Amino acid sequence: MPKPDPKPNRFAANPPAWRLSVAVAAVAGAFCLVVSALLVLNYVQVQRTSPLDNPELLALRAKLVEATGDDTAALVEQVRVLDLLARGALFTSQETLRTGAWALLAGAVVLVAALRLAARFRPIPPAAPFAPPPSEGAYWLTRARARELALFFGGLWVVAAVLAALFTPTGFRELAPAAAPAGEQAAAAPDAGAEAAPPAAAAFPSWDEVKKQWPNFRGPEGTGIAHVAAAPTAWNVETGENILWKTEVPLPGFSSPVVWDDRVYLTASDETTRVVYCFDANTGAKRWEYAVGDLPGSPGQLPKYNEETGFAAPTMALQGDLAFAIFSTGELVCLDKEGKLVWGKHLGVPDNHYGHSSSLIVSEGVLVVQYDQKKDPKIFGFNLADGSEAWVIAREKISWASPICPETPLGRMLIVNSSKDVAGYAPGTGKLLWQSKCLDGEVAPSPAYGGGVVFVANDYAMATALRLGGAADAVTAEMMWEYDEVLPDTSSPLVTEKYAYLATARAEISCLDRETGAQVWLQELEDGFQASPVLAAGNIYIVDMMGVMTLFAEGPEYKQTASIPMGEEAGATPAFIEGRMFVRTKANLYCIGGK
Amino acid sequence: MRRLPLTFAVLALALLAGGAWAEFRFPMPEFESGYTRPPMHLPPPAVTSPLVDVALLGGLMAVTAWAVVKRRSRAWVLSVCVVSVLYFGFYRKGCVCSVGSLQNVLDAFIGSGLAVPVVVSVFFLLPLVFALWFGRVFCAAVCPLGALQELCAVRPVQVPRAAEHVLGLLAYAYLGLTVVGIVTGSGFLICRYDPFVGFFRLGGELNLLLAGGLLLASGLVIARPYCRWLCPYGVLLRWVSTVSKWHATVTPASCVQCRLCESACPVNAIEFPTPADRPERRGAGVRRMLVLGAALPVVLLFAAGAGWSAHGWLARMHPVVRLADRVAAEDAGRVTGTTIDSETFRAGQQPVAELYAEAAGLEERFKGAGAGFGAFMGLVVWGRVLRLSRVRVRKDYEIDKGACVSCARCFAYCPVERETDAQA
Amino acid sequence: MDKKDAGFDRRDFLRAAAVAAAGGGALLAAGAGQAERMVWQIDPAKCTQCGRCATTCVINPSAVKCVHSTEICGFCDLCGGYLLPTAKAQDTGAENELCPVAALKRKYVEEPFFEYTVDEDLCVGCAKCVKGCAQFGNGSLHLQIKRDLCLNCNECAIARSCPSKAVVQIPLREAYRVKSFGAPEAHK
Amino acid sequence: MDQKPLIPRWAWTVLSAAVLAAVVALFLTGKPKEPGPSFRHDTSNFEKAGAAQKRFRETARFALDLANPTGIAATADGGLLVCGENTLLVLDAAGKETARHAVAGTPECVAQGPDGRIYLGMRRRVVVLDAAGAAAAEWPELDERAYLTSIAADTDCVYAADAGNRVVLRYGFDGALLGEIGRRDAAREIPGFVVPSPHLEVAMDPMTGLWANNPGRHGLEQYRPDGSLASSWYRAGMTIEGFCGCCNPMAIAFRADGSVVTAEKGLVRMKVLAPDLSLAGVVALPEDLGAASGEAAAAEDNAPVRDLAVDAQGRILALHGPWKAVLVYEEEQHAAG
Repeated sequence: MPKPDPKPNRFAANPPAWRLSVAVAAVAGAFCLVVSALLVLNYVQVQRTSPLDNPELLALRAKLVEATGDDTAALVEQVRVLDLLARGALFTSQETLRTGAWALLAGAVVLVAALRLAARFRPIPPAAPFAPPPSEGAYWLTRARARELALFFGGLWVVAAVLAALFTPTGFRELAPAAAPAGEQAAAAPDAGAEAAPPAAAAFPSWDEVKKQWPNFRGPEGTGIAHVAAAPTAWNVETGENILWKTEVPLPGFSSPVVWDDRVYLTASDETTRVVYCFDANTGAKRWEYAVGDLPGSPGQLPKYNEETGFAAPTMALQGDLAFAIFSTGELVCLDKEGKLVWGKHLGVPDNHYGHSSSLIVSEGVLVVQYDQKKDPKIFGFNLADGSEAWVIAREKISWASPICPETPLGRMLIVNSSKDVAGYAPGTGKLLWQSKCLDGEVAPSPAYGGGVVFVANDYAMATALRLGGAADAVTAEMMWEYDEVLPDTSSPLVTEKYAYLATARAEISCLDRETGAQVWLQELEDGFQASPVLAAGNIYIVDMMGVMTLFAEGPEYKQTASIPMGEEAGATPAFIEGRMFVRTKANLYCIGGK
Repeated sequence: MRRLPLTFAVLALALLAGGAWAEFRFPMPEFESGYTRPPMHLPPPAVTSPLVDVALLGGLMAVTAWAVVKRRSRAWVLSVCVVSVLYFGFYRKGCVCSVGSLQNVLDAFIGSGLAVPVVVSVFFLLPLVFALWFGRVFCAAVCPLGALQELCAVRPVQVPRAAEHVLGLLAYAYLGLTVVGIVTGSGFLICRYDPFVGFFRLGGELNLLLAGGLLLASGLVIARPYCRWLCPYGVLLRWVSTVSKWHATVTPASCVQCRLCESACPVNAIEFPTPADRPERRGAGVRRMLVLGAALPVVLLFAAGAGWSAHGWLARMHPVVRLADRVAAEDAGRVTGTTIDSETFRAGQQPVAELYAEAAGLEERFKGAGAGFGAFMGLVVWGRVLRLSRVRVRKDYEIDKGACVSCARCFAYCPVERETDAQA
Repeated sequence: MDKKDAGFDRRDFLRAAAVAAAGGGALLAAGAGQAERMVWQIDPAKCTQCGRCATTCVINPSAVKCVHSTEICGFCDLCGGYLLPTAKAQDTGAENELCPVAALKRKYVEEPFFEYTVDEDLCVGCAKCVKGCAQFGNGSLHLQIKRDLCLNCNECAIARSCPSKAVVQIPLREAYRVKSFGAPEAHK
Repeated sequence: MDQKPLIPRWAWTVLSAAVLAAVVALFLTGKPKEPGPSFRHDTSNFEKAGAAQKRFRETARFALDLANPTGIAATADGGLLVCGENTLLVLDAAGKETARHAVAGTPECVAQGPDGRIYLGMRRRVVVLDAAGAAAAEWPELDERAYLTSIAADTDCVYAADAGNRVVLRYGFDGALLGEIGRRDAAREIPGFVVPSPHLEVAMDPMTGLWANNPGRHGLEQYRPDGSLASSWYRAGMTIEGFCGCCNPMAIAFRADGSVVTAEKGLVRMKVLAPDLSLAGVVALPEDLGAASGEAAAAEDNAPVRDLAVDAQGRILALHGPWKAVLVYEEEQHAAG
């Protein structure tokens, strides 16, 4: 007799048991449906607005803030009641979710169990899916259809991908930060008498041409590098040794001299007048002077005159025959070589507690005016010819630094300090290329640049070196090193082949390794520095507040070439053209030559 | 940076370590009432020994393998299902998980390079090793997700094979996207979109709970939809399992061609014997294969191109790109108001330009990743087509080792089985 | 039984090789077992109190709670973490309380000091008090992920949504990054 | 079992496809809830509060060549004294540096006596310089806990605030310790100073009455020379009228009309309280002092205004630490033009 089958027949039906389990399943199913519906409802409610965000309660709280005196007590009562309700609601809803979840789980377990039993008690006996063996073709047909379907869906993937490509915003490359588009032509004022803008403005001179000149603060690129083969190293103001000429400058001003061909320019001012002087570079004779009169858009009111700054702190910029000057009053003028006003405008009295001091620079046929002030700071790009706006950059912070415009591997770049950051712009369009929030305090030193390295520093902040990288359309500025031993408060840093130099108001000069930031040497001198260092023919020239010009060799140790008193205080940075140097002291302008 | 006076500096350093104000403080007010401040309540983690997890994983898979290959008993498989759902599911809250471990391992090699805890790598490997010898016994009962679905698969029906083949592609896409997500540092997709973990935790994001419910409900008749058509880890197991050594067979002995098991398999893993006659002349089949094979490189290139072109869309899976999107939209005035992310970003130190640069860089990475993903999908689809074009003569009812999840349903349908049992 | 299953054949060799390779790889990934047990923690220095900890945690209520480093607490009567900036009076009235769930408790210690403690059963980790304390006071209140509640998900939902990337994975032994004098203390 | 299943098999295809589609859709559309207003604490409007009551504007800023300035005081001749790391600066009314004296150590505070002598409060002792800045005397060292944060002088004695011991010390000009003021004393109804961090300030009102801030209680207390409490005034609150957080007001200075200037930390702002201590006007708000919550500096230093003084012309002088500058404020109408 056969042994009992170890596996009972799994296909034996049992109708009564089946009916029972189906009934149970039905009940459990209904239960689950109801519970889950309730849960979802609760969940959605709480999700949409948390009971704590009950608008009524929020409104009451707001009202209570305003409330005063007798109505307060009542309000307080209401708030307390509602608040209690709200919190109650929150915790009950959480409780509900928890218990509901458990209930649902239990229900689901029962349901599944019942269904399984039901299936067990009314099994589908094993049988071929279709009585006749699959028609010979059927088998291959299925495979063929599967194949086609697979292909079809493969196609769908592709379509989906392409659609995705079409319907997504992409390319953050294009997404350059907003540089305000060229604003509507600002009121430019061609001088009534003056003939149309001189041709010089139209075709602006080549870079090689500009390099020979000293067109703006700290030289051609504004980086304190003079492109000269020789510069004077010995002179004496008493004996007149190597002093080619000396001219008295009637009015004071902190602006530095600028030179183009045979013309030297200066600005000066007192409480009431603002003047542009033009001297003959060869003789020192004053060619002409232009006193700024009433300009269009002038509010007819001057800012507070600050002895520290005066109105003539910003240095001029030159381009061929055109000379541009701005004063701390907000007056901006363009003069031709005869001293006639080509155009002029008033940029509005700057909101600046020391007085506006950022110098001008010309690049890519645009006059750049850094007009960072307390309220609504801006950088303007004006067309040389008529002073119309080429572009405007909205800025965030005030500053006293000047823009520089060096030639970088990523093209000519406008580099500007503010009291929070240093940023690079495309001079042609004013488009922001990069930005680094590495400055703080009240920034007067301008940025320095050399060999792909931007170097900025400020007292009560840090000296930071950044390496420019990336592509012309995606410039990156990564921090190389920081330094905070000695920091300048007005004197701008200088970057050379290997080194970076700082000169401080505490009479320290420090030389750092350009790559590592390691301090190569630190030298303490007599008096503090306001003016900025300039590298000319292998020597670095810097004049201190007392007017002593110090020359030291550019290099890994401090080697003083000369230290020559100019006889009076000096705050301006000297200008260099081949073989000659122009120094502005408190009351005089010197032209110094000699080997 | 300000130069702080010494005491400030010293304390500042100390405090900054704790992230507090860099500021001088006198010690707490000394209380006359002799009050002492309460200690902070910082309870230790609720740690369960990883050894228990590993032991259970291995043990349960061993039992399943035995139950499927030797004992050939579905009852055992089901009971293992219950155990693993209870332990790995409800007790461990679904968060020690082979399916998810796939991402950690990937991350270690092609992602952030973060080292993977040993336990995790064991969880990743063990199921694969078992699959190499016994087939997908992990899926059968040990994976809490699979087990949950298995228990719910009450009266499975057979989805037409053609559909089976096509829907199966989705899992490959999921796997591909997971890899993309990890290569580009966009996060762990599998964990984010685990549809069942919510049940184990008795709560979670509504959409995921709904999705899970939907899968389980449909799972009553369509067995294991997640395992078959979504699970990325399942794809790996599928590959490995095809070369498994002692994979379960429908019949314990030789097949008698009774055709009774045709309707038994809920996942279409039983391959029918090929009909005697050929659908077309041999040449035709061969030519098709050649054409398809020759076309493969072209297809791959094309698919890669398609994937590449979708990089913009794919990139949106990265939070930084989405943030950049938002910021850009706000600046351009395309949207009003701000989000928490954009507010936080603007309050922070990073300049907008940098954010855009970062986003741009990411989009670059997504170009590569997208191309790779596209090529992968191209390969998958084409591979499927090739497989369907291959004519392989089959005399018996055989198991498609890749597709079979060793649920042990079919055994009961085989008369030979009963024979052998009887003799046993 | 299938014939080729008998004995150790080429396929077996390949399998073994595959396993060995995979095992090696896994060990490699595991950094030769250097990988410690990592846990999710909030870096109080980075937290910007956006409130998402309360809403994005996978468990409800959140595993993030407010913790109080009393050693840097001022025990002020006017507590920026306890009272609404608009509070009319410095008392425990609901209309003055900043905490939306009244989880921050205030207790009189002695003139003029008050003790503040967090009721973690109520706290939802919204960081409102943290912000108030940081803005108007000493910053002694801050958020932290409670290890006993946290499921330690493979990918923390809060970390994913944190706008200031303040939720980080750190080795368990460093866990509980709490504000204090001195370095962050381990929880033992 | 019938040949044709009653549900056609393609139906299952449709069902499966539909389910998968729905699931994917659910995956892609799910987004977590954002915290509502009840979970978010917006404090920015408290930084703006008081903009309407601004009665003063910054008319000048004297940059200081001084590492870490700590204290400021006005001199009888209209100039001012600023002390900092190893240094005492003497500036004229225009902020020009007229003299610079080296000091051993960092004075926390400075004051000028009626005889022109200069009193520097070092951490634990008082150092006296003569009018020319030459060291004149050094008073005895105080105990370990001592931390002098403010110093003031009237016609017959010098008051030094010792934040560490939470008392104001009363010295004779010769350095003799004449008495302690403000130590907690229930009998004399002196509440005692509450000083969590070093911001205890003393100041003289025009009638040379001695005032001190009580930071922990957010108010001011007036004492008689004998140490008895003449009057006290507290106003805790985060609105513009009140003082909030830790140690506010953290600096005070009196103007000629008897109104008092206050500086706060945390929620950084400067206010002027009328002689009756009602709010007379706002001098500066966080954004004016580089301490608005957006700014990085805010996180770095929550007490940028280190000290206050009022000079002979009635200008308010605020010593800004991070900026190393003296901010000069004048009342609107005076400052016009």
